[in-house]
Amino acid sequence: MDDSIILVVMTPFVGAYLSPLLGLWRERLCHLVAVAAALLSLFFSFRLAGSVLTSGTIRYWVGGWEPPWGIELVVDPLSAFMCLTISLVSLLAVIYSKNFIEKELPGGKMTSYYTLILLLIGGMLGVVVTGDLFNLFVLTEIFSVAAYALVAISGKRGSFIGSYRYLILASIGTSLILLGTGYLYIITGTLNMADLSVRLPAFYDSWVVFGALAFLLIGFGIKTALFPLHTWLPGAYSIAPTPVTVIFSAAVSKVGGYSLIRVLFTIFGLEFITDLVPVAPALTWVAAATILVASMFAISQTSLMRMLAYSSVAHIGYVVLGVALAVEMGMTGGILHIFNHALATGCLFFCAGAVIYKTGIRRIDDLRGLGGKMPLTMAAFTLAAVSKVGIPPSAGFVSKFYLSLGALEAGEWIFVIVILLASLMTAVFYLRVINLIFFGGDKHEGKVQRDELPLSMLVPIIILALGCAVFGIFVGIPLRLVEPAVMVLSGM
Amino acid sequence: MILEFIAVNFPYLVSVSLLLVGLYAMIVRRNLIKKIMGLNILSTSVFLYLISVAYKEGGAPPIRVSEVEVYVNPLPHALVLTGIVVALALTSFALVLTIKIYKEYGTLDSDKLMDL
Amino acid sequence: MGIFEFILMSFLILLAIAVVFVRDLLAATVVFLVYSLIMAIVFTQLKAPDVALTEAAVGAGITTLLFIVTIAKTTRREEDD
Amino acid sequence: MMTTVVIQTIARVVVPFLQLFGLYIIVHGPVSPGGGFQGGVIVGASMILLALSYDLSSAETKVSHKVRIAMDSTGALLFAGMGLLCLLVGGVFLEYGIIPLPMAPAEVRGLMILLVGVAIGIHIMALAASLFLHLAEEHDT
Amino acid sequence: MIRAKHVVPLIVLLGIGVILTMAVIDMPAFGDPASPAHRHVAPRYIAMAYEETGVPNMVTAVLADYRGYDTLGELTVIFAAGAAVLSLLVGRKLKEES
Amino acid sequence: MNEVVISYLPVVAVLSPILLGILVYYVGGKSEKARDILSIAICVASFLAVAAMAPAVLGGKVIEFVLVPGEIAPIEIAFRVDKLSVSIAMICSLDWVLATVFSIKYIGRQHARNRFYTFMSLTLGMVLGVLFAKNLFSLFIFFELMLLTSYVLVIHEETLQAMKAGRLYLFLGLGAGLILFLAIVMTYMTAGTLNFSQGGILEYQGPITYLIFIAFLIGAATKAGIFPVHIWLPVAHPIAPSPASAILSGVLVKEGCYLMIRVIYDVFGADLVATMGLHIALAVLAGFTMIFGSALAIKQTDLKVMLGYSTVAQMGYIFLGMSFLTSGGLQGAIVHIAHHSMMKTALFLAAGAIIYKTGIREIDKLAGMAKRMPITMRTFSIAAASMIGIPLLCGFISKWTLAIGALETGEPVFMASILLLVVSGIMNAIYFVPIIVRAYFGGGKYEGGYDDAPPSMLVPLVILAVGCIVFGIFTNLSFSAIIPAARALLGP
Repeated sequence: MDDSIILVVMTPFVGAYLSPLLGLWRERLCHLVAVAAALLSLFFSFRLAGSVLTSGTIRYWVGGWEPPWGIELVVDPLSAFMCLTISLVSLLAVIYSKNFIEKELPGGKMTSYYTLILLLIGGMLGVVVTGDLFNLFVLTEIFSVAAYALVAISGKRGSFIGSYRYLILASIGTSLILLGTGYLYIITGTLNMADLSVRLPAFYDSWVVFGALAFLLIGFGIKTALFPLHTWLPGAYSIAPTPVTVIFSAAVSKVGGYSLIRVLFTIFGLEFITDLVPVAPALTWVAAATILVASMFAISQTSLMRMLAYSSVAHIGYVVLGVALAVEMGMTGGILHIFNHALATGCLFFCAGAVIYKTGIRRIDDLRGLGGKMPLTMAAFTLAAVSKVGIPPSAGFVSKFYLSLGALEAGEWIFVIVILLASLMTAVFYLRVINLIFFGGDKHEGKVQRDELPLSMLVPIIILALGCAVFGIFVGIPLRLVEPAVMVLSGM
Repeated sequence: MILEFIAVNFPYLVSVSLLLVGLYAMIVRRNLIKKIMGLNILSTSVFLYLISVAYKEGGAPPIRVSEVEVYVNPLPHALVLTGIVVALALTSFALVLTIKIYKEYGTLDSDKLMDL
Repeated sequence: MGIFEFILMSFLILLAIAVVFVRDLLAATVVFLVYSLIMAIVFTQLKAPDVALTEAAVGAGITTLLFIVTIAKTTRREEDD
Repeated sequence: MMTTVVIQTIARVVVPFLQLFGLYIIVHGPVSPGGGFQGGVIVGASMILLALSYDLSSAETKVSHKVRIAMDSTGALLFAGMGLLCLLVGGVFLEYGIIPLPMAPAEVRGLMILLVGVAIGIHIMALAASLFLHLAEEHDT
Repeated sequence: MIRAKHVVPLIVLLGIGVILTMAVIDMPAFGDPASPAHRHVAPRYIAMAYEETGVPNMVTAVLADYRGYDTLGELTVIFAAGAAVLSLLVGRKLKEES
Repeated sequence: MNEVVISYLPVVAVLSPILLGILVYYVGGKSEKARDILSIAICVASFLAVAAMAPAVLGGKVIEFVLVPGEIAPIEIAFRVDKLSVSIAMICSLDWVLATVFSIKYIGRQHARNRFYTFMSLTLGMVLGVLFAKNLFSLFIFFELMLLTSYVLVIHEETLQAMKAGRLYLFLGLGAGLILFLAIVMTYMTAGTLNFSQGGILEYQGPITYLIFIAFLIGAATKAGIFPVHIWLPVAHPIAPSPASAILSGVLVKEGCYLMIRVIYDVFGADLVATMGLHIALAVLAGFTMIFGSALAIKQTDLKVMLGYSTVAQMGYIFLGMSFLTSGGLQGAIVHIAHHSMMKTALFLAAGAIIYKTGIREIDKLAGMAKRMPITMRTFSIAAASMIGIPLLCGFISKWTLAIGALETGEPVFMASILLLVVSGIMNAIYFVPIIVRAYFGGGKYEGGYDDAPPSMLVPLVILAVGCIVFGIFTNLSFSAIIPAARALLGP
């Protein structure tokens, strides 16, 4: 069996266990450990992706116990795709943290910060590779606890409340997930996803299955921040340290979406969610509402971070919309958007963080004329914003293209209109910011020196920005994993 | 008929009621500590449900004794043990947050905090 | 399922409601302690000694202690309208 | 807090027994109800009792912050290390049976389960105490 | 007592309550030895745990061996909670120590 | 069937302005002179690359090149150069060379010079990209990018007015882009391909076909400034610096026309358009635009705004020519694209020269200008006369061809449009003649002596004016390329 599958999870965890020990000795070592762990995770993710592409779905029996008695880890193309996205974004975020955290976090918290961020990464990777429902719950809890703490870690005004709200809402969610798991267990007697999907059809008419589906949907819907369960998100995103926000928007909410996909497609199956209980069609409407409402909120924001947070909510809507359309093109678009949106939103949040790091500016109006002061950062911001708006040939455009095709393929005209409308709305708020940045005159004449960021912050920004452009043109690269993922999900 | 159903499935129904009480506390109650108590009630209700699932008429506790053949299902017990630890983790962190919030704002009323 | 379990479980619901509605937080914590202990007994009755032990140690022990400390640090009164 | 002599004396007497009981539960996890987690909590509770009956700093000095962090990490590393050891000797993660000891695989597994309990115990006893002490300390800021 | 803003949560609660009750009606009866939960996975633990792991306490066997990965996760959750609590409180403390 | 040749030339023509354009920014930071030379060199290089393709293409070959292969059907960036592309591209890139030469002095006084040249270069790349696109997907990508890069040209002055104009330009452009996107997505869903193909790729499938056409029409018409979505044009064109206005009016609006030609002949096919009766709607729209644009132009007092409205009117000519669906009409449209491009560039550059020297924008103040700037005014007069349609000038030729095309249709509705051509010509005269008269005979106000624009401005002007005459007399020069191009589009 391929050990990468467990190592990809255990590397961040072991790094996290080591961090407090090293932190007692030299705090700075924690950063190195975190970078090393994230790098190794990325390496193992690549190995996983390679072996998935050559030999198909990989299964790994932890402890040597065959499923359903032991815990089975499963990596199919979708998992490998998520692994790559998560570990890439995490690596960049950890690198970015070096200078940012030294400046922005009060002293003595570095150890905890890196410990938590490694737990966050490990938890997400664990969720993505697991093939066991209860294990999914446990790992969701790991990264959730780390996430709550990372929201509060800065100790700034509002951070505790943001964290508390997130915790309470998400705890309701995870409790319901556990309950749903219990429901599935009582009628099937198993916790293994593959086994569940085999045994469930016999109980399709039972309220127990319906209840389980409802609770799992609510639970993961909260994690994914679907409207109207998104209320925790803007507060949490705008207050967390920037690298964490990047991981949140690019990975955490996507892991929620991933869990949703797993539950809907792998456990319940395409037929159940589209025909027997029309969950998927309902979800498309929820997603459309998420897209429009969040875009509307984004327009009215005055804080850059909050605007980006709402925009992030809207784009999660795209992902869910695409997948819930349950047609090939739509699912391709949705899953591809997980990656493309991770690139764009990661870059945007990184840039916003860089602005805070350099100038302390958080309000959009104060950005006026920063283009001349931080040209590289702002160019990257523009590139990423273009990708988010979906102007070709950026990565965002490709996913938008597939989503629209998917909506047409499913015969749902209305969603094409939603996508177009949302694009226009996104354009409204991003182009306003870009206009201010580059053509808004200079508000900081003399106050802010023209200088760029430290390399540890600039490099992640530029990598992501280039990614937005490159993957808009060379779409084939991510699609190599996305296409088989769609095949596996739709059972072809 | 209904009475019989209630009598047979009493633990499940208790767990349902506890769950609703817990949810009520989490959503409607405004005191932050009460919300956390609600979280605890909510999670114990799920644990009660899982333990009830594990129960088998005439089963013995799942510790092997040579003359006993029928044991209750050990798997949910293991799950619940994990769940309890998770709940403890959440509770402790939420309580620290509560203290911090009280230090910052001087109140534990979620409505007043919302206005701030 | 004997009558003893029925009574215990009904009591459980009452205690939970009491936890939610008692205004004095310290009192609510004490009620919560009793709730946890009874939950532990119920677990024992449902043939889950491991879980019962844990619930007693965690629910009635550590969690209650943490609640008490928190209330000591903050306020005992649940503000009402 | 309650720093009366009576309580201190009682605590002084009770704490060792509590700790012994906790250790007993950890070690007997495989054969009787209980295990690393429950035992760990009890040992942790004994430390809390100590803290409550004296004052916080004495508990601090007995088991200092650094030691608790070290115990915390060590417990987790021990568990993860056992899993990774199985990888090293050519098995699957947490496949205890493959570890080459001069025993039957089932016995190796039993031994490892015991060790896992001990690892969890170490971890939890430090953590339970930490959680409480950190919360309780908050007042002097 | 019940105010306008409580209406939505109460309706949500009611909805969840209905789903829960309906689900309980559809469930195998409490304590029924023939329920799938007792027939599918668990029998192996009950029958084989002692032979396979040498541990009489099946819960411990499941916890530490069959589902050991979950337990590692559980350990990590509480570890995360420790780190989380530490992250909020320790700043001042380390300064004092040094 | 045309012989297909694989060649790097289109890539050179398209990518060299884009890549080197970024270099321009860098070079500009070091030396202004080097930057000027480099930007001219880029345009010349592109022109040469286009010219190098011309013999082969006009000799009956088709040049193709796939830049980014689309493993998954529609997402392919590929070039295909046929007679239509190459003939329009020739004139466009030539215009670009001249406008760039002109701008050396003109922009030399303004701020953000590096940015101007960079975006001039980039825009050239995008324009050629549109012209050489093999399929709708690539075309759309370059189309949107062209919008973004030209936006920066429009707002170059960064005044409040310019920013407002830019916003209008951008959002109308983006909105049109989204509708175009919708059209493309629908086309793909119904046709299964996005590649241009003589005779069209669509078949009549009920109302959706109409919808697709309307969506394409809105997208193209917005770009081309056809009534009623012309509103941005008279606002945005005059506000840009004159060389930029020249290429906006001379080249960029033609991309909309080009798109419409492609849509009518290569996506729908002339037959389908005719059977659906869409050409009549198109003709009505075009006729209205002609009259409407001219009428508004008469009212203007600002020279550049007047020229902007004149552009609106002339776009009507081109759309009218397309709508005939005959060889003559198509020839008229294409030849008018080329000729109008020359004339309007000359007019805007002349206006630019006047503004550069005197700062005068109002028509009333032009009195006696012929004395002060004789060469500039002479070129202006030639171009204006050509616009009016005086024989022996190129404007006359295109109108003549259009009239022939109208006669070819044999339908009274279209023949009536000859009347429109005449009326519009008279209206052109009404607004151009007074300027010329005033400039030559309205002396007395200006007492200074000869004070014409510098040579680097005059040379492009003279070349364009000579072009107007040469193409007016030696009609074979243009028609040798355009007649085969029209034949290729119409098919056997």
